[in-house]
Amino acid sequence: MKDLVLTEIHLHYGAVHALHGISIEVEQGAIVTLIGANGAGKTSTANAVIGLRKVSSGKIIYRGNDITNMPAHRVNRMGIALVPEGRQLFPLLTVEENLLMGAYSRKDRDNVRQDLQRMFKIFPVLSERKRQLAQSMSGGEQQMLAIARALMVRPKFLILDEPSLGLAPLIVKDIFNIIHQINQEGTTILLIEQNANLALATADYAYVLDMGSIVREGKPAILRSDPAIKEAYLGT
Amino acid sequence: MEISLSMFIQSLVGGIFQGSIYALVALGLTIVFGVMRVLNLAHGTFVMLGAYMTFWAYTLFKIDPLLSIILVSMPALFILGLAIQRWLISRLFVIAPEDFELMSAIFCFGLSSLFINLAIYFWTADFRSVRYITDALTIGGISFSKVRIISFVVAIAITSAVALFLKKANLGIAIRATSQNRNSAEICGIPTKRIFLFVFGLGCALAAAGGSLLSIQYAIYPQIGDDYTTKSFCIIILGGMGSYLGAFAGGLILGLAEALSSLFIGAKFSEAVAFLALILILLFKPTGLFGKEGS
Amino acid sequence: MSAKKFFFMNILLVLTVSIIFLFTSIAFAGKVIKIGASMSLTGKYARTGVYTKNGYELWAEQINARGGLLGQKVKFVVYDDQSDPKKAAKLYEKLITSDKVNLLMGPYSSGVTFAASTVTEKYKFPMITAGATSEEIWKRGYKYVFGTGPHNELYYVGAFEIAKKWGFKTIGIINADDLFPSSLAKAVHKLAKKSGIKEIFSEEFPKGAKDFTTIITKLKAKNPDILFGGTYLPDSVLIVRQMREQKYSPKMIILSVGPSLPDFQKSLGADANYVMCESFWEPAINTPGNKEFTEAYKKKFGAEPEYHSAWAYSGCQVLEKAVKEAGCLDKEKIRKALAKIEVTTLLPGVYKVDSTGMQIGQISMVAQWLDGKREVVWPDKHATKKAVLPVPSWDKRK
Amino acid sequence: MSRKNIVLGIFIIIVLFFFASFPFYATGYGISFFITLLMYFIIAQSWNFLSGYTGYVSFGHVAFFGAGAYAAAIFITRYSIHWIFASICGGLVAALLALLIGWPALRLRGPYFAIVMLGFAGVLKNVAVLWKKVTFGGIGISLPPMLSMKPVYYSMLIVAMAITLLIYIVTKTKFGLRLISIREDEVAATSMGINATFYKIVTFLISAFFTGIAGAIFAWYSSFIEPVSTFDIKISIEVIIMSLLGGAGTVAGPLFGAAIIVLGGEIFWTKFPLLHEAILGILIVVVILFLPEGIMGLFKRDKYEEKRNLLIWMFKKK
Amino acid sequence: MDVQKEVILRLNKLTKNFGGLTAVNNVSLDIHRGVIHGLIGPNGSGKTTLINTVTGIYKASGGSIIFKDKEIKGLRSRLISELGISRTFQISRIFSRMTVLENLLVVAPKGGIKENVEKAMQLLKQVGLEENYKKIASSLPYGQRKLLEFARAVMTEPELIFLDEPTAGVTLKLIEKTIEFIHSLNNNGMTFVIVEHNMKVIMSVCERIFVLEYGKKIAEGTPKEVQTNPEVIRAYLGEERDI
Repeated sequence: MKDLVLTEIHLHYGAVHALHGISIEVEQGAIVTLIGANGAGKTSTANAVIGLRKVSSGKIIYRGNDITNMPAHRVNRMGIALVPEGRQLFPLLTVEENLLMGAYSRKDRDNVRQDLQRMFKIFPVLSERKRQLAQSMSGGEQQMLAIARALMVRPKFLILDEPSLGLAPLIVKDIFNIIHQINQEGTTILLIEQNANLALATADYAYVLDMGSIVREGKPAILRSDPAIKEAYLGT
Repeated sequence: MEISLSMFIQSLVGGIFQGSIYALVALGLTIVFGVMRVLNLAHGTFVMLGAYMTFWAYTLFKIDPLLSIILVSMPALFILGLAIQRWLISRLFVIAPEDFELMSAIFCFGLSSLFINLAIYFWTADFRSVRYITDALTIGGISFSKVRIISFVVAIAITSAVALFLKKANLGIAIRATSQNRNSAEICGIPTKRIFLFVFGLGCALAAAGGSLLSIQYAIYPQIGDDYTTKSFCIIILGGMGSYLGAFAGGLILGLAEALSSLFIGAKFSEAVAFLALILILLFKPTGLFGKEGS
Repeated sequence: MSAKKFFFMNILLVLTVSIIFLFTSIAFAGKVIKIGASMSLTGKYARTGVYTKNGYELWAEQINARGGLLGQKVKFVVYDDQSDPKKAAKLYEKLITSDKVNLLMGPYSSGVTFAASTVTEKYKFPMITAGATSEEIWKRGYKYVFGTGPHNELYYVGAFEIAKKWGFKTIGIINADDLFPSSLAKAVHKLAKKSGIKEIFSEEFPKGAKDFTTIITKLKAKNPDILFGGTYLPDSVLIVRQMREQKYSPKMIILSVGPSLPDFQKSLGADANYVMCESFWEPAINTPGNKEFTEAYKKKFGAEPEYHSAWAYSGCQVLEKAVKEAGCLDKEKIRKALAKIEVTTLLPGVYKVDSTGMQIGQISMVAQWLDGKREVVWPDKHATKKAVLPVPSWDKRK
Repeated sequence: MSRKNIVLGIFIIIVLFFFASFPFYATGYGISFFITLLMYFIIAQSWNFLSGYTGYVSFGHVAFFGAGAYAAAIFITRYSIHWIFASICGGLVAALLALLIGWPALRLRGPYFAIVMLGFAGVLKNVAVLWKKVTFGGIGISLPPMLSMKPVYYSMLIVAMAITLLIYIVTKTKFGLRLISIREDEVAATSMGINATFYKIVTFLISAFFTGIAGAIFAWYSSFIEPVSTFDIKISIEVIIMSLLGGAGTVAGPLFGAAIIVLGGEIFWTKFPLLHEAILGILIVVVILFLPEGIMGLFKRDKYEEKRNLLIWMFKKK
Repeated sequence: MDVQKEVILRLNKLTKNFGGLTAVNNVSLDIHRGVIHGLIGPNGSGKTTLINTVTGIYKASGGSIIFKDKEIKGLRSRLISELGISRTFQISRIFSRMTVLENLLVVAPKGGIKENVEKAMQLLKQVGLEENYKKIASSLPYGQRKLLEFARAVMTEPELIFLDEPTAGVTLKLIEKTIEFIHSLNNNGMTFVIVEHNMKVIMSVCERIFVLEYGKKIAEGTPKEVQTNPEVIRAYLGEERDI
């Protein structure tokens, strides 16, 4: 069953045509990755799905519901969470408050408390710092917090935008382990990455984005040996 | 002139009492600016409207002024704030962000001009006042006006309640979250448009509470809020624009500065002190005494 | 034509048409005498401005009922000057040259009158002010402004007479820092010097100040016998409240403007008692036509008249007399009449001006709040009660 | 020369002729109305020169108006200087004050600059109140009566023409382009070697100078000044509204804006003496909602989103 | 590479901190006159910060910046521009409410109007915008705005130009135009430092490439050397690992 289906998405920033008709399908329970160089349109795609950017044409269907151009807070309520590029935490809120905000739309306050404890278990480093301001934490910790915040809504569908950006390799490894774990627990994942090898190693299916269009798609094993990817990245 | 210790303490007390109301009013202004980036030049006008609400509640229905803060003036101005935000200010968000703050300021000035003159038209420019408790307590040669003690307690109570609300309540945290990063708030499922509505309503309600307290101490008239607009701006700049702690501390500081400057150098300088503080802070520490550097 | 251009053309059209209307409209002639005035209907003097206007209107109504002035009906042309001297000057310019009014009455407040009188002087148009008392207005050698109220230096003559009688020795002066209170303070300063009363404290405060704790603390430390406050209503109320809070009571308290309004007592209740103020007029005084005026005012406006209205009415009485004396609407003749006639009005004295046009015949009474009523305590001729002095301390009041 | 330019030229000549000949057939009220109008032309245009072109929005331009008025009044009454020279001195004093506040304040952007100017006007008002020896405090300064309005009218006219011409010339030169580049993107402008500080300060001085002159002539014209109405913050806001209404950052915009507001005010306050200020409030609200770039903005096509359109706004489905 | 060429800009242990974050960490490199240099690295590796620090928008925290034997560290961006360094911005910062022509005229350092207009029109022709000279800059499509910004940088008569992602979001046709323009200026002796993510462009245009990661320089050399450098591959594609 398809969780998310994007059909022919076009997106403009003023005069800039950022996405040229993108179509993506994400199978329920899968990890699908969207890779591509900087400026290829990966973040625009994520923002279009979550509702931060209005698409000019095309359709976004989530589990049979049309969520095209739905405001972000309502998309969130449908069970889609985003870990945005560059974390986008609330810098002057504490770790705990950031997490609580992740669960803002939930009505079951008791379970929120439980989930908070669960997050502290998954990310012990957050537990130690729960009273600290988000801005005082290191990049890796912030990334963990961003992921934990997204998980607080108990998403059925999680979009991660460049979770490895600017992080040391060891931490990246940790984070990808967690992504796997989340997926194991039944959450569908759309992973947006610049780090192609890493993404391909993690995903079940991959799309390669270049200049706002999908240029390749397929199983990671096949794509990994595809010269098109190396070309997109290093221009060889 | 010789200044005795008791005179000093008396001025100090007066300054703190006055400062608590400044803090209450400025808190509303700073929340609105912090979350929405609206420079609300009509803030003092809402103070005036709040004062009149209390006055009318007292005159027409004999509602106790303190009670009417909770029952009449704050709810009424909260609803007015919602309406203004919903129908007018929300329309301004299509303005480019770099122009937004100034355009919003002028816009609010227009609103203020409208409301003040409607107030003159319908309620006349007569001075009105609510006769309330007028005694004072005297402790060790220092007198504490009862009505000002009450105002102080109410102002501090409301300010603390709002501070606690912003600190602890889920909605309060969401308000702070929205002020720090609107997009992130949206993706967390926070309906930021509704938060804006609430915040503007809250800002107006706080101004109204200040106005109600003013009405039991002072004769009120339609232009009474103008001073509060400028002073609130001085305060939030003193404390750092958008900083809640700053508004509170700034209010008390301004109250004290006015009282002490009139004690030491003369009352006529007390207004100049506020403006001078404003300029000096902006020139040397634009982020204010308690403001945090933007990230 | 695009919609935008169309819109713009519309604006241009409106602009042109309105310019034409503004400057070519010929004052429509008729058998009516037009009396012009600008008045503070909005802005900081909005309140008193309206009362003054009421006085003008009441007079106009009555004289029309009596058959008019020189056999013609009169009609007031009143504009709002927003309490702004700049606007007032322009409005008098408009009244004289564009509306071509026949007679002029003054605006409210000394500041506005200052600006307005420069215009009337230029056109050699006599103007009777019934809302300005600052003697600075008449120190400029102008010939066409006539005062009807006792000028600033006469305000407290009676008060100082009383003070001397009681043997008070020292005075503290506080005042708001704008035009009218400042000039009152200056006049009081002079009077004190003349009466041999020592000024031991003086301080200004910003207009609209919301806390007098510190000033009162200082006053208390100096403890002068007399406190004079150049105030408006809100500050006068707050000063009395805070005096009570700090249990400060000088032997004599005089505050300007505030205590002469009923709101003063409404706001303060019994605390208003013993406070003194100047009074140009009281409903109870025995001047010709006073009772009728008070009745008529109540009937027309549904409220007790305040002295501003009576004063304005008196100004019109002076105008009426002067026009009758001149027998025509010639400005020079009216000016000459105004300079020499003496008129009994609603006000307690007699209208009489010196060579500069400054009022010297009117007196300012002294009133004191006693048992919730404003009583005239000076001069004896109009007194309703005797002054109660020294003011009892707060503990000893009921 | 294109046809458009010829039409424009003829239009300007007609307008100038109208202004130059006006006092010969107008009533005194007409002249005094036009003196006010010209005064607002000058202040709005000066404000426009600074804020419309460099993007530094001043909420306290009345500071220079008041400073010029007071300086001139003091020069005239104390030193019996002819009012025309005193007016120039008034302008210079305003410029000097601008230098004093501008040097540090022009480092601030956006609302901070706007509010510091607001505070500066407040400080100057307090100076006028407190420095009694020179300004006579709240009592104000009374000047010798002004007996003929024509010289005042023509001097206002000349100053208004001067500032308009100056702005026109400046917009045609590199100086003007550089001011606009500061408004558009100050960081980029300085990175391209434009000395933003210099341009900002010079503009600020010129703007203050002309505003000061307007204040000075006004002081002479009104023969009486006092702190509250001379440093009235409403003047600051009014000139901003005028410029916004007409279109800030254009030569003709502030003139149109001032004409509409002053004329509208004149009509409204005779017709609705009690509500005209409320009407001004509504006007401000409407201008910002529907015409954020002013009337001149209507001429620029393809620039405005449709949601700006009045009709669409009113009938838009929610 | 040709070592004969004079060093025009030398960064010596340049460091830039933001609070606790070191965005540029001890970077030393030489820019040679007349050479087109590339500056690459993954997102967030400090490339733009480096440009901003050199051009005086940020204050350097340590190290030195020598331009033509003169220390320019700490100078204001205006003075640095006057000395002959110009730049473009990652997200183009043209003067959007000015016309295309005005965008160039405004930065002309000297000369009369006529002469500057001629020069500006010449430049506009080179970037293919000569027909649009009357248009308001913000009405241009994104790619043309980037070209306009490039032309503006040239208008200041620099000796060294930093281009920050000149081809990001630009159509293929305009990328060709950009490359053509770079080459023609380079033929007249102009020095370039280009930050770019489009590797095709970088590899084909640049003679010498520096690679940054986490604010540090991890490699430098010719395009061939860089492309085969294992460090660089790791930095870009991530570590190879087993599934």
